[in-house]
Amino acid sequence: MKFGVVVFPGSNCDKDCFYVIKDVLKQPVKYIWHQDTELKRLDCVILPGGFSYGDYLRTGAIARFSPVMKSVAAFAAKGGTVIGICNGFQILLEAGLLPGVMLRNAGLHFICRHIYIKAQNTRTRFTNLYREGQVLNIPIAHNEGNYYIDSDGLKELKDNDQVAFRYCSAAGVVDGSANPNGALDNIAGIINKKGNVLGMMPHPERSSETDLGLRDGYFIFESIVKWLEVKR
Amino acid sequence: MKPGAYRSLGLSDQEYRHILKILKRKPSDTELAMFSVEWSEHCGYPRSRKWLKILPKTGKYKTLIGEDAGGIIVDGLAIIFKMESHNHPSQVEPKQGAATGVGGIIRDIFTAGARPIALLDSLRFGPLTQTYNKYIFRGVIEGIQFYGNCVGVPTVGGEIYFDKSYTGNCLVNAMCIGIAKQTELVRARAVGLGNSIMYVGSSTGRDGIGGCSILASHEFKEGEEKRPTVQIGDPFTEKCLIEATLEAINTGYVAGIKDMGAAGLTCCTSEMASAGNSGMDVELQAVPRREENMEPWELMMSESQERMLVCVKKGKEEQVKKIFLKWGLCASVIGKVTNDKSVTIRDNGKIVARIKAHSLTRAPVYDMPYKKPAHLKEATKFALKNIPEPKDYNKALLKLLAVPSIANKAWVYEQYDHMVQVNTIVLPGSDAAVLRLKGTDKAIAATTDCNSRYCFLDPYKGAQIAIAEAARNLVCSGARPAAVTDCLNFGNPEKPESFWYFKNCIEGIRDACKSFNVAVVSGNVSLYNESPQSSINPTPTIGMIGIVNHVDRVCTQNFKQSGDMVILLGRSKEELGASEYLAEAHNMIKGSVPHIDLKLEQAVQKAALEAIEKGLVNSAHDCSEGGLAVALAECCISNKNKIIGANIDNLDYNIRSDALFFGESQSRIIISCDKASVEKIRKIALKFKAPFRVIGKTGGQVLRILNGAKELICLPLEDLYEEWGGSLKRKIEG
Amino acid sequence: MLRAEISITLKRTVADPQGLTIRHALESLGYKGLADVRAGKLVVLKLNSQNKKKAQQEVEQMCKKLLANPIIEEYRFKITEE
Amino acid sequence: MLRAEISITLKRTVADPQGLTIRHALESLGYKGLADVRAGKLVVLKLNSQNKKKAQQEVEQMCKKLLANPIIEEYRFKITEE
Ligand SMILES: Nc1ncnc2c1ncn2[C@@H]1O[C@H](COP(=O)(O)OP(=O)(O)O)[C@@H](O)[C@H]1O
Ligand SMILES: [Mg+2]
Repeated sequence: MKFGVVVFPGSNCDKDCFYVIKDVLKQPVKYIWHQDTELKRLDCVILPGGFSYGDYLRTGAIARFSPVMKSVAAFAAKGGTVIGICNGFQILLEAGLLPGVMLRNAGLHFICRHIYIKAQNTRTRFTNLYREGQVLNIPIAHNEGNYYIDSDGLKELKDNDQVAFRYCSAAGVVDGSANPNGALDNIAGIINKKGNVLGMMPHPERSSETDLGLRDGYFIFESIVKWLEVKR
Repeated sequence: MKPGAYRSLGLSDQEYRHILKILKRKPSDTELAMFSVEWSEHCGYPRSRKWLKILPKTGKYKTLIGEDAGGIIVDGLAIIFKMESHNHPSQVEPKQGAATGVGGIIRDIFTAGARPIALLDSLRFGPLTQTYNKYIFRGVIEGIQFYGNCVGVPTVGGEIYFDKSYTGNCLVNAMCIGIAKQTELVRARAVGLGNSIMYVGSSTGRDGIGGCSILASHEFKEGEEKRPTVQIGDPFTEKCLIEATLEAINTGYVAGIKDMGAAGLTCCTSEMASAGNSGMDVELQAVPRREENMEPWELMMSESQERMLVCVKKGKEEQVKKIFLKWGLCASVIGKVTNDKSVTIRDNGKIVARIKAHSLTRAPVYDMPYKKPAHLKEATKFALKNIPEPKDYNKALLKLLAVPSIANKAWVYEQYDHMVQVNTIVLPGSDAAVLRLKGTDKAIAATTDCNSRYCFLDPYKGAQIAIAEAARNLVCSGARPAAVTDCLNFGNPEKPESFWYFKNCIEGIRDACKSFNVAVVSGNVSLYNESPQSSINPTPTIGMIGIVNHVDRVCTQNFKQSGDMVILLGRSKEELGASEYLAEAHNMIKGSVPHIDLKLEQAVQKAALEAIEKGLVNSAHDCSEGGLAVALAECCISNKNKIIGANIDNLDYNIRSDALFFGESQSRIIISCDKASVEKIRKIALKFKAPFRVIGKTGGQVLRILNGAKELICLPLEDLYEEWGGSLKRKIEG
Repeated sequence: MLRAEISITLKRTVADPQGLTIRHALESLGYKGLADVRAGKLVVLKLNSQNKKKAQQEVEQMCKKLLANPIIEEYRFKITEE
Repeated sequence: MLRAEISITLKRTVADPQGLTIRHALESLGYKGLADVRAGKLVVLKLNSQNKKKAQQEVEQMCKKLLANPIIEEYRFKITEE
């Protein structure tokens, strides 16, 4: 199966995602320049982390107008697999491919450290290799990860089981003290209704090799591969 | 410009006469401006150059000394690195000053064709008890994270000290490391008659005009009127500039390239022509600009950020231009390479400056007078017997752990993205950061070090200790010390006392580097660091990188498991002079600095390194500020997810307990290992004649330290962590 | 030439930690009697145009489309002759 | 109750990368005729006070001391009754 990693001006995790897919996951992968619109023959599109357009004005606000985003929307509408990591998540929100918005971290600081998240819904193409409720130790690195949505929106997310990951303690307790950025309901990652678009703040590509410590994030990529294989 | 303008540009009457002699005529405004920046200390090093020459340029690894940065070759891989200061701008506008400092040093690296893979920052501020110092501190951290995080280069290490000598003149020294295949490197030269000179990056405005000479070469007085404009950093544009530049270099069409840092176009045109032993003919109308009707001299002086000057092979202009435009950057051919050795600057064809490149870049060299400061006599007078021992060693240790210079720096480095590029295998918080080199089984370790209190009391020894400690930090991470960059921060060189410090520090660096057989491949000088109150402590910041031969032999400082044996390599002497403890508990900056014996240092380091490389060691940590007790505490608590106690019951040196626990004797490393490895390590220590002693055992929920039979310290790990871990946050946010 | 000054602020319903921090900073500087502090963004446009009416509509769209996020932000703007 | 609306913008002579980026974004969305775009900060204060004159001086101080850095920024403010 073929992966595509979108490169926006200011993306800075594009090479990391590319490297992990190619050298760790050992799957074919190519870069997609933000002005290209050709996504044919791709199985999964990754919107990487970074600071597209410097995060000037609002994170993701400008990138969502890049030509490639029209194609990504069409790709997603046809059921294509899309994953947005960190800034990629923020872009998906601004583009309306996922519900809600990102506010600045409650502490008003950029936060880079390992935190714990809980796999809430493991019946998705992104999480099928995790156990329900499994706790992952994985890094975050962001300034705007404070997820927000109005109460109706939140209810809908829950009713449709769209919350993929929530911040929790090492023991798996989901509470305020385990919430690094003030995200509503400790939400760290969500999927769309159809379940083919995932947005998450933590960085699975930074948690995919034993060299770097843990590889709890790796199985997100492998889940996608497995799901696609089964589908074939 | 009005007559005598040269003075306000920082040129002396003598220098002005010299310029008249060179040109055999009166300089134009533009020419005068160009001389003033090129001959400023910041660019031309007139006062320091004579002494920089004595630094060793060769060492155990093959070195590359470039125009901007320098580096070493490891298995055909070029590791390019350099440190640069942005002190004065940060004092004026902390956030943007620090941000543009980071931007500048990154450009120095990728302009050589190397991809930036890591940043470190060495910072010094006045005490956090003063609100204004707090404001500067917060601003500087804000600026570093703002720029570094966005530009996608991990900030993996650094150091932070607080001392009243930095009140009114903070130090912001940023270091960047990059890698490239040796074959991909480019020089900052204009070569090839008829090749094109292309301007790329952001457009030019009136940013920081004269900043280079005026800002960097004059003591900064609070509220001083001639305040220069500070530049605004644009990390987004820099990120695009990195990608575009490396892509352009990759085409093979780039004959030379240099970043427009201090003195922008002036520096680039003259230094590229001079380095290429060629000339340059430039038309200013072709320079992309942001503001209307800028004067030629303004264009030549502007320090607008995120710009580069490229020497493009004739006929390849369009291909190169396309790349920069694709990344949304300006690209414009502004001139050609000539062979008349002159820099010719035109405005609408009319010549506004024509100067021999060499006469700009070969600034006059001054032999500055130096004199040992009188105050040292008094300051080094110190008798331990007059110092009462602490009644409560527990209290003393807790207090020391909370000292901002010693306390945990997580509040700072967790605001930096230190993982992007997925190479960081040892994260901030250990003795040195370690980055893997993808595709090899080697890794790079990097650290910055300088105890400026030592340098204040004894510049020669202090500088040697800075080198020794940097090397020790690398060794504790499992790396072989490989090469050095330095950033020499001193006071006004026209004061013989501060120049004495400068000279002695450089000699200390030279001798220590020779004995470690490491080269100084790059560096930077920042003089005139004076606040209204005083000049700063002499601060020769050392940046050192080391090579780890096997990624899986990397070592960190925190204890790994209960039941390990704790070993001390090195000797503890009865030394309290110049220590953090003396300053903290007795409010004394006094005494002679710890003795440093480079032979002993190497013995200890070689022993530790061999033990680590043989896989015998579970943790290694060097003793520095705060001495043995603080180092032991850090071994227990520096991994907050896994704190492990220790029982240190075999320390009988017959010296005073305060000296034993808090004294800063050099050349000491604390190791923990499995019981089974103790004898093997003892043999290794013996082989290198490194003092070896098993001092205790890990485990339990307390840190317990005895001197002889006396239990003097016994503290729950939570209390240690509370003081050390929370201190900085409390002092900044509380 | 027209000048459009656009103020973008967080909706009342959305917490504004930045405003709060500024408030604390001001109070610690000794400024009492602050009932509320809100932080926001400012965008100032210069338009080569005389047609104020058309500008009104354009700026309105710019805000809707790009400058503000309607879920959390509200905007106001003022257009003046230069 | 008084309301102080403070606008902080970068000085003309200082580069404004954010404004420039916003400008390009607007242009690529098809908005022509932009002569200039500057980004800035907005701070809105509510003061429990009736004394407009005193407020004037206080807010002036706040800007000088905390809200703006005179080296790169300039500020304007407007105080109105609520
Ligand atoms: N203290 C020093 N030790 C060694 N090399 C130095 C020192 N100071 C400056 N250099 C070298 O002199 C050259 C010019 O330095 P600098 O002017 O700081 O670089 P840039 O031109 O990028 O500002 C560089 O190669 C730098 O490494
Ligand atoms: Mg430079």
